Amino acid sequence: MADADAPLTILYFAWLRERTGTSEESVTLPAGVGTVAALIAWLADRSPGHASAFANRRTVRCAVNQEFADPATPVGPGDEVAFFPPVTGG
Amino acid sequence: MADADAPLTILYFAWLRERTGTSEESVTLPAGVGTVAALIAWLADRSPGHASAFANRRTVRCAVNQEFADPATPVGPGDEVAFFPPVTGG
Amino acid sequence: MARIRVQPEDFDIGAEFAALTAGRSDIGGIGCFVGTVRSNADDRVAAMTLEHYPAMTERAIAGIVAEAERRWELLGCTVIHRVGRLTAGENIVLVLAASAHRQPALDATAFLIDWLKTRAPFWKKEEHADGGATWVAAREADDAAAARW
Amino acid sequence: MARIRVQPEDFDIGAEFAALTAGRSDIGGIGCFVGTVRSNADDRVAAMTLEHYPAMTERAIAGIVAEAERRWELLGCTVIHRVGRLTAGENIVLVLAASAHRQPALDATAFLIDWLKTRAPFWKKEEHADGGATWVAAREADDAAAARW
Repeated sequence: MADADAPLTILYFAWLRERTGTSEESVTLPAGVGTVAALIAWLADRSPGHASAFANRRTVRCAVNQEFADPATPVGPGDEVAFFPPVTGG
Repeated sequence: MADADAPLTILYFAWLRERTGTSEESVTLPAGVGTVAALIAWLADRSPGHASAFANRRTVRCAVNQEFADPATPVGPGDEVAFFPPVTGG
Repeated sequence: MARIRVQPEDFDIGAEFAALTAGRSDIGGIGCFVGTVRSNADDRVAAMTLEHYPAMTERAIAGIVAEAERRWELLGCTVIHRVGRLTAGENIVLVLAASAHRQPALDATAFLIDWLKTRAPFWKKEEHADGGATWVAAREADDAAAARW
Repeated sequence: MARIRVQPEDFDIGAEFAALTAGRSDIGGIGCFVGTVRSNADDRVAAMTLEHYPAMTERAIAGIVAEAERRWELLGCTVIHRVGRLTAGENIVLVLAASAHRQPALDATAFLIDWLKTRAPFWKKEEHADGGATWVAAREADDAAAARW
């Protein structure tokens, strides 16, 4: 178990990477941010690029610790949280 | 158009070949034999092997001039008529 | 433009894919099926002999391929069926269907093998480990699969 | 026992079939799908770049393969997905599924590619002949295809 002050690793892929201008960042969560939905709302305020990346949340998908997640999925210290558009492989 | 006395070529495959003891024979049709069904009835009398080959007609399939045929398909002089079991390729 | 072959020799799967797609960039997906001689545990099949009706076989396969081309927008199609004696584990049949998109490629592949099994003049005689040999009976499941289309 | 690879290099289709079937005689059919970079006429795609989420990709594919193995009796399975920049006509993805019979092999192949398209973390950015580049949008048809299963 990561300790309560451990940062989260945030990863961005595809156009979320391009809009935020970063592929990876480390953040320490403020109190009260405990779900994917709350994390998105908090991240969107970090920069205009972040705001643009998260502007249309219906087109944003998420994985927590390499498993697909949804807005209600809990997030906490030490987690790896990735944001990306709907996948288009194959 | 083949002339009226031209023989038919009869081909046998798989266990019809084994039971009739031949892979190919040439026959001249008697008057009144003008369909696959009539041809089968007539061929079945040629030998005990033929009788055995055509004993269960539900398991016999036919092609006339290399196209799948049914009991009502016309046959006539010069045709190539093949008898075989249901196909099992692929 | 379909490639159709009936032959005793084995086929080279990689070479057939390459021949189908060489120099093209309009293809988005290729579906493929390879059938092989299976030796199952309870009724060991050591080998089988595939008999066919040479004057009719390629024509029948061409008719099946034409039907697939009528139903789906295909950009190429290959059917190779072996004949003669084949031992357990050997390849029997290769089907390839190329299209701009995956769904027609996959559907046409399934259609081609279903119809080959029920509408092309091939017959299998299996040799068993005990020395016996039996003609394979047509399966109702194959007729049902072919009738879906 | 499934083979799963994510790699920039091309794959050798014939070699992958051979690796899947080597020394076996319990396989009766192998289904296969190969996806390629398509450059269609109206919107010419010169190349595309495939981005993925390295820490998650192989795990996600393994989960999809495990689901296929739960649904069908498979005797082997191969999924190879390329990443990086690929030009028109190049291979993107290979799926192979082997079974005792053709139907599970074909169904598992279709399932695997449908789910790979909608549940594995890959993203395509297309480069157009006019110099522009756009992220490919997910297709509702793909979601519908994946939801069939």
